[in-house]
Amino acid sequence: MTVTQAPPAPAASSAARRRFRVDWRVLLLGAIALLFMLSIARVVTGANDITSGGTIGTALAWAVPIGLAALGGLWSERAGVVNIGLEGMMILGTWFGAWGAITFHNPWAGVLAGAIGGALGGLLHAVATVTFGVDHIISGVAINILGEGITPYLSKLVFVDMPGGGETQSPRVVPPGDVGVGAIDAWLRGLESGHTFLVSDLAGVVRGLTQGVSLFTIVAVLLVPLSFYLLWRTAFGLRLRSCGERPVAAESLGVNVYFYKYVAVVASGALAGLGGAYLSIVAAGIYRQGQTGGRGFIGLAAMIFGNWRPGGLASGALLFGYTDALQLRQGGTSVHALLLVVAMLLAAFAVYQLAGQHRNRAALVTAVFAVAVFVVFARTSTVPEQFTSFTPHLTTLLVLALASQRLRMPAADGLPYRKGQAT
Amino acid sequence: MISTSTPSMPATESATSPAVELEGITKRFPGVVANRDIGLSVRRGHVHAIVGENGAGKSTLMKILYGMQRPDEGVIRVDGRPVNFRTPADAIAAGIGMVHQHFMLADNLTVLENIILGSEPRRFGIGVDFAAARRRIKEISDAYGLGVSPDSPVEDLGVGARQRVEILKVLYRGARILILDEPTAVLVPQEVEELFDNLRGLVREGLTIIFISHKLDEVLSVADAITVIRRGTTVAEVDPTEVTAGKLAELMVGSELPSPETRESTVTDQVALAVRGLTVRAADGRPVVDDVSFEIHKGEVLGIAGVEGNGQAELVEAIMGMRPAEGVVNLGGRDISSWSTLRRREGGIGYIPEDRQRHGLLLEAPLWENRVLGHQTRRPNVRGFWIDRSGARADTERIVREYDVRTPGIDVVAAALSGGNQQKLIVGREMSGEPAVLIASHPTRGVDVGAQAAIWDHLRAARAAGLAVLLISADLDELIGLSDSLKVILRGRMVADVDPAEVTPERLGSAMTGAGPDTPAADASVALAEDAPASGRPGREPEAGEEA
Amino acid sequence: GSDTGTGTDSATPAASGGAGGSSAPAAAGAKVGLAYDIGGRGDQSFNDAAAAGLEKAKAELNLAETKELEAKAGETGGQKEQRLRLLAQSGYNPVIAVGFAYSEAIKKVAQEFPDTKFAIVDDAAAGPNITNLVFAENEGSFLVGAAAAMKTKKEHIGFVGGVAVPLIKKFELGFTKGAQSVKPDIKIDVKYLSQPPEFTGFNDPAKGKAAAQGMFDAGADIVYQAAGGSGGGVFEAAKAAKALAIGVDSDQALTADPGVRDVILTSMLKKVDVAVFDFLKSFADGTVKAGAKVYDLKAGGVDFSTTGGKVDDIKLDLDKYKDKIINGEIKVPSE
Amino acid sequence: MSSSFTDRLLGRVRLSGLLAVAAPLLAVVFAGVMTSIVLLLNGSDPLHTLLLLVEYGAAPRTQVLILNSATTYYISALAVAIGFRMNLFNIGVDGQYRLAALLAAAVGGAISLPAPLHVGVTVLVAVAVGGLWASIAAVLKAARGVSEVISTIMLNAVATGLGAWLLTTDRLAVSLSSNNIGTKPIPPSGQVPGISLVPGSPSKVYGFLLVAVLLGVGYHVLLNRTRFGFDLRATGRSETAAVASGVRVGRMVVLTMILSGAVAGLVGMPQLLGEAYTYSLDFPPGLGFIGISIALLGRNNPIGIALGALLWSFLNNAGEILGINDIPQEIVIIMQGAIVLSVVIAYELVHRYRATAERRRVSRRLATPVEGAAA
Ligand SMILES: Nc1ncnc2c1ncn2[C@@H]1O[C@H](COP(=O)(O)OP(=O)(O)OP(=O)(O)O)[C@@H](O)[C@H]1O
Ligand SMILES: Nc1ncnc2c1ncn2[C@@H]1O[C@H](COP(=O)(O)OP(=O)(O)OP(=O)(O)O)[C@@H](O)[C@H]1O
Ligand SMILES: [Mg+2]
Ligand SMILES: [Mg+2]
Repeated sequence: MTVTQAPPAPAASSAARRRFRVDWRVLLLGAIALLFMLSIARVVTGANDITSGGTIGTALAWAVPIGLAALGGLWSERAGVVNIGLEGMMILGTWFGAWGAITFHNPWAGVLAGAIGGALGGLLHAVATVTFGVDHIISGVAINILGEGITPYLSKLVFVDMPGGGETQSPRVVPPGDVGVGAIDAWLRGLESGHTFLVSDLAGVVRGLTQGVSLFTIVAVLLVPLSFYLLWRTAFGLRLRSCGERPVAAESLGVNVYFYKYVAVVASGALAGLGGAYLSIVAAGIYRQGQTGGRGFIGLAAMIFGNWRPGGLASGALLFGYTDALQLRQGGTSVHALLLVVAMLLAAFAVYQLAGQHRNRAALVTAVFAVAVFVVFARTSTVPEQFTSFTPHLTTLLVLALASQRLRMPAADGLPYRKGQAT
Repeated sequence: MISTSTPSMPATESATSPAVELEGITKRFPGVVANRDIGLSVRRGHVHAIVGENGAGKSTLMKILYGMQRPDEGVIRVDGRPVNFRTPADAIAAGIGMVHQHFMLADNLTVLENIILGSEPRRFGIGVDFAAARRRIKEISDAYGLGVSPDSPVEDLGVGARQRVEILKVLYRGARILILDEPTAVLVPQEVEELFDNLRGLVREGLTIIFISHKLDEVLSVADAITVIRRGTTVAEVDPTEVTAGKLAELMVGSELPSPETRESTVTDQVALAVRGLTVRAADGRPVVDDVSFEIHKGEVLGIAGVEGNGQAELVEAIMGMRPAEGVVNLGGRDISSWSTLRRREGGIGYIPEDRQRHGLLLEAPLWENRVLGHQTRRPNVRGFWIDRSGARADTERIVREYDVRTPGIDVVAAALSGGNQQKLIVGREMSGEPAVLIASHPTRGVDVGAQAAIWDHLRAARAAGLAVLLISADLDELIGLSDSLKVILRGRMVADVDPAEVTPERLGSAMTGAGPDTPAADASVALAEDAPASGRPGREPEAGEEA
Repeated sequence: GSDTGTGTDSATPAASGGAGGSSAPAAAGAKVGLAYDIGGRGDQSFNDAAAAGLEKAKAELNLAETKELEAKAGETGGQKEQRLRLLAQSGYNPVIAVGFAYSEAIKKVAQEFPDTKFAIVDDAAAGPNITNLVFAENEGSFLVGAAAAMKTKKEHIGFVGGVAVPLIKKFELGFTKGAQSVKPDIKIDVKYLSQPPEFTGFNDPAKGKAAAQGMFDAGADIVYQAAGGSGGGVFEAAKAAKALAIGVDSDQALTADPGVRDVILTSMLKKVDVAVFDFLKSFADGTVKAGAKVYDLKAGGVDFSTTGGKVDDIKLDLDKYKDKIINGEIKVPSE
Repeated sequence: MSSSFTDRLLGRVRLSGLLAVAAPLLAVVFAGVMTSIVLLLNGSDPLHTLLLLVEYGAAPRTQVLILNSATTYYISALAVAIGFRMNLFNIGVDGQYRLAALLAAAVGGAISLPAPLHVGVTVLVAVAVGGLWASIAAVLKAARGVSEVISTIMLNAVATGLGAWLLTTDRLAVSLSSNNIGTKPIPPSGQVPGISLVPGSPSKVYGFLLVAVLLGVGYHVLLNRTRFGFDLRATGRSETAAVASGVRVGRMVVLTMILSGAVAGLVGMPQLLGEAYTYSLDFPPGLGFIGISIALLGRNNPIGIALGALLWSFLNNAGEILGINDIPQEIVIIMQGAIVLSVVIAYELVHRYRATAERRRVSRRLATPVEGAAA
């Protein structure tokens, strides 16, 4: 009998060995290494903005709408429904968010309205995909079109008659308040302006994360662990995820698959709607037609980037937010400094491939790229504006190409499901 | 009738009252009447077997009892009380549990998650109490000797372990009435024996078991009562002590059971396929197929026996060029190791894949396009760059005729055919173009007796004409009956050669689990309980292998 | 070629259906058709300025009827032509096209309808019945650039453009020249919010805010925006940084959100409304002239605003520059 | 009882002829109801609106425009559909055609060759650039496992930046009017003459319409009649089965993506060679996204896509008349969304019905022989 029990234990440990686990120590180490490289690049180039408090604050703010859309994608796809309609739901969120805040004279009413607006889009998606079994992509595309068509129509009905409003925009919206640890602001600014190696960078990061953070941002950030808790630690979440993995198994245990799919897709719409509401209420303080600018699609990409996990998608959104903040604030200079960071990262990766994985050829290729990037960095002093404009996109692409991770989507994601089809 | 006895009561005189009664159940599907006025009465504390041919309506009846399907007509009584199940949740609440014919497990979730799904122990109202769940699973697992570790992902488990997880799922919900739909289909005899031990234990505790199987000897050995279903209706209630397997088969299909016996040897001395030192590695570098060598001659059927997941699938895929491998594969004297799958197929290898729906068919494509699949570079399907529609269609017609594929036409999509007919189409396709070698993985799995006999006939005829066949099957009778020689695969290695003329399924089963005379350890019980070979990643623990 | 035949016999639903104006006053005033580029009314900038001119004309010139159409995303030149044609054949006269994108379209359609008067804002398309309403944005921007240079305390200013198209680059160039003529070594940050054909840069106040914030954080204290609907974000950023911003097109110290008006140093006025009104007035008077009508500093078509009093102290200096430009002493390059 | 009644009803009636009409009919009704509600909310008369659209859409000039836009849409949708047939989602058609049109325009404006050759070279450049740009996503997917959904979204943005960088007067652009820049206009030898197809209209239909038709035929033949097409469709239907049948999936991914990109390269050509002759700042963007909708609407079928493109184009072009009648033009977009949704829902319902009917037919046909064999 003792022999009987023996095998499963090593089996489990070998399974653990196979899956590279990212725990907080690895994350912390990575963060420190990254800050170190950024600091070097900053000192070498004098591009002080790459770790300034302002950049980090903007990065966080820019990550929020993308992250919320990505969370929306997570909810939906974890329940097995592909949601390419995030953009449309986000558009609804921008309009309804502004409308709610203006109509009820309360930004939080706007937040709620934005969520509801997005949720309506989600509901439509759920009806089409879950009840009618329509191809998820088609339904998503249709919702994007509808979002784009309905909001200007609504503006003509509602905003035109308001002072300051028009056919393409709402009147101004009063945003919810900001919070910040006021006491340390001056001290951090002092540290930052010293431009000391590593110290100023750390001060910049801390200041960016502690000063003038919108309450809505805090809510949005909290939604990430909350989603994780709900989806991975509760009975509700287990059932919801089982619908995205093997709906027939869920059905055979009495789980109402349709119900969970509906809840997930509506929640997905609500989250995307929140992302839209953030744009109109906090980021811009106004609704403008077309202000989402494709962020719903970027959110979808961030979710895939993050391997259908809350932590992963949050880092995807932050990466995008950070690089976008860089290029918007001090475009040419900052992105030029970023080239040095990329060169360093590639070099480090080459060393890892060589020493850690013994993949000589891959290491060589990576090293060649590292040198190439470095040469470009050394021979230029700034990056043309047309190129900085796609820094976030290229970075995302680069990280994905390097990481080459075996991303794994929920097993039944995108597959039509009909009750009683179990065999 | 007194049926107020609490379920937890051990088997006493109340064991004689029916735990489940089905009366006049009728269920119609579009075009098919799956169940027609079926009656069934299962006594408490009994193992009640249900037998019947493919499509007889057994699974449908059980799904009705489990609340997954709603009957069009009829009454269900549990413990004497009429019930009306809307969803499986209702049935679960009434103490019914079901292990389905096909695994109902989510691969990406852990064992624990799969088990508690739908009846999660809670903490603070919404959070799952994982500690409690783990404890409970451990308790049950220990009590019935199921040996399941809660935190491993299901994808890492072998079929045997998966089956135990399925049973745990049911026990976890405190079911007093267990429905087991073909639980033994994928198990080797020893695993079956172990399962039956478990079942007997459960019955002693007062549980009631409804058991479906196509393996009549099993049924006879374990059941307390047997119901035979034919074309949707009950045709007989028999006492296992008073009936033979042959009689039972006759009741089921109205005719005698076919046998896979091969008559005279047709083996020649020309080597058709030679494999030398073939090694396939998993992503982490461990060998899944380990230094395998063999030869198949023209006119020979080489059978490979082994518990599922010991490298058979990888071996086949390596021979087909679908996954990278070290070693040499020779086809008719030519080294084809570096050839692509397509070239190997063109070179004369036919392939009946294990999973016909995933690897063998385009379910949403018409039959004639499925005829082209895998032969898309050869006549009569193509002419140069172009698909030859009329040629392909004509040849599809031929296959449908010769292989008795029951279909209204060749423009019907493959999904509309029943499993057996899909399989006949694949066999017909792979036999066309006069292949020199046929790789046949589970050629008759899930196929009913008639179709099974037909497929066996085709294999025998082709063998007589000089075809070399590599046969992989979990059906030991088929393996023994068709093979000219037999090899046993364990953890990716060929561990034994067996003479099919002499071996019995039981002895073969022992060899397959590493407990046979050809492996060092001979203690059957140790080898049986040992889990590793049945896992999805054989060869993962070579040390354990040596130890066993 | 004359295509009026097609126009009159086939699709003239609006003219025959009589959706809007009654026939009696139609005889009195003109039926004015206006075609916008993408964005249309409500862009708080250029299109709205054109609309304002139309509104004014409506009130003062007793117009019979006005019709405004706008472009859709992803349309071709042919579709723009058809829009102008539809207006012309529905009896609208004059027809005004707002934006350089109508350049090719208006040339063709004006030929087809020789009896209709056309005008195009921001482009010099030629034709016997086309009036070009073009502006010297560079001259106006020169003045606000000079103002920024005079007012900056950190010798560091910025420019936020909506989309990197030649028109907006004209604003940038004038601004830079103006600032440099006051302080040759002044530091000027430049950012465009999007690259063509991506026009979201005109509609993303959040981007405007982030870009301006970056400039203020880097040490700039005055930022000039020519970013359409994104400009509001620049004002927001200025407010948060306790810095200043310069408005564009209209006097934004009057039109921007009340909360941010106090950060607006001045605005570069581009009087599209005046141009549109003038054109309509000349039409009413029967004095329409084809060809370019240049709205430069001299013509009063561009200017800087003084609302808010923040440039009162340097107004004299600015006026001197203005005079120099008008009398040709200073030439402001446009590209 | 009721189920057996419907069973019998559905089992007996042969609906195949009727079914073909049922889906579009259902869709039209559903989309009509949706837009009617929106119109009524706005106080417009739905029927009147429809009449306006049809009347204006029937005018010869509008018909030319409809055909011209539809030509462009059609090519775009074909490019998307090629990917879809293999389960590849090429969101990057937009970036591919913009970059292709820009470079083709630059080359076409720079060279001077005899007419057919000039056009040929220009088109070839477009095809090559489109394919090349798509190949980045293809290689990333095949070699590094990067989802083409992400990579094509990102590459669209990169194409925008790259295009903007190229289209400056320092590089490929010249000044066209006071505020517009574009590539040097293509001389007449590089232009594709129009066809006077619609009687009563002086404007001509793009000569590229013929190319679009040929592309449609080519698409059909390639996918349905060739080995390559078979492999492509097989991979799309079941990758696992395709692998087992000897298809090299990585290679197919690269080839299909490049093919899709090459066709995408043509999207800008009708407009470039038939009307604009220059790639300027107002060259229409966003056609790739329209292509996605139309490919989905047309269910990847060449005829279906043609109908979808015409419908889409009709709505976009005839929609102009709404503005002049004071009906919000957004109605058109709402209609398009509603149509996509309702068409697919209708198809889904009919498909489900048909699938059940097929299964039923199979089992009924088989019931007799099985009975016989068992007896
Ligand atoms: N969901 C369904 N829709 C339509 N027909 C069905 C459905 N499920 C089962 N059937 C049909 O009902 C009949 C009975 O099927 P069932 O699965 O109960 O057979 P079975 O006795 O379990 O067969 P097997 O031994 O192959 O498992 C078959 O003809 C089958 O095709
Ligand atoms: N879920 C389902 N929905 C509709 N029809 C079904 C379904 N499942 C099975 N069928 C139909 O029932 C018939 C039998 O299917 P099934 O796979 O159960 O065959 P079977 O009875 O097991 O046959 P075989 O003996 O060949 O294994 C087929 O014609 C199939 O189309
Ligand atoms: Mg079956
Ligand atoms: Mg069954």
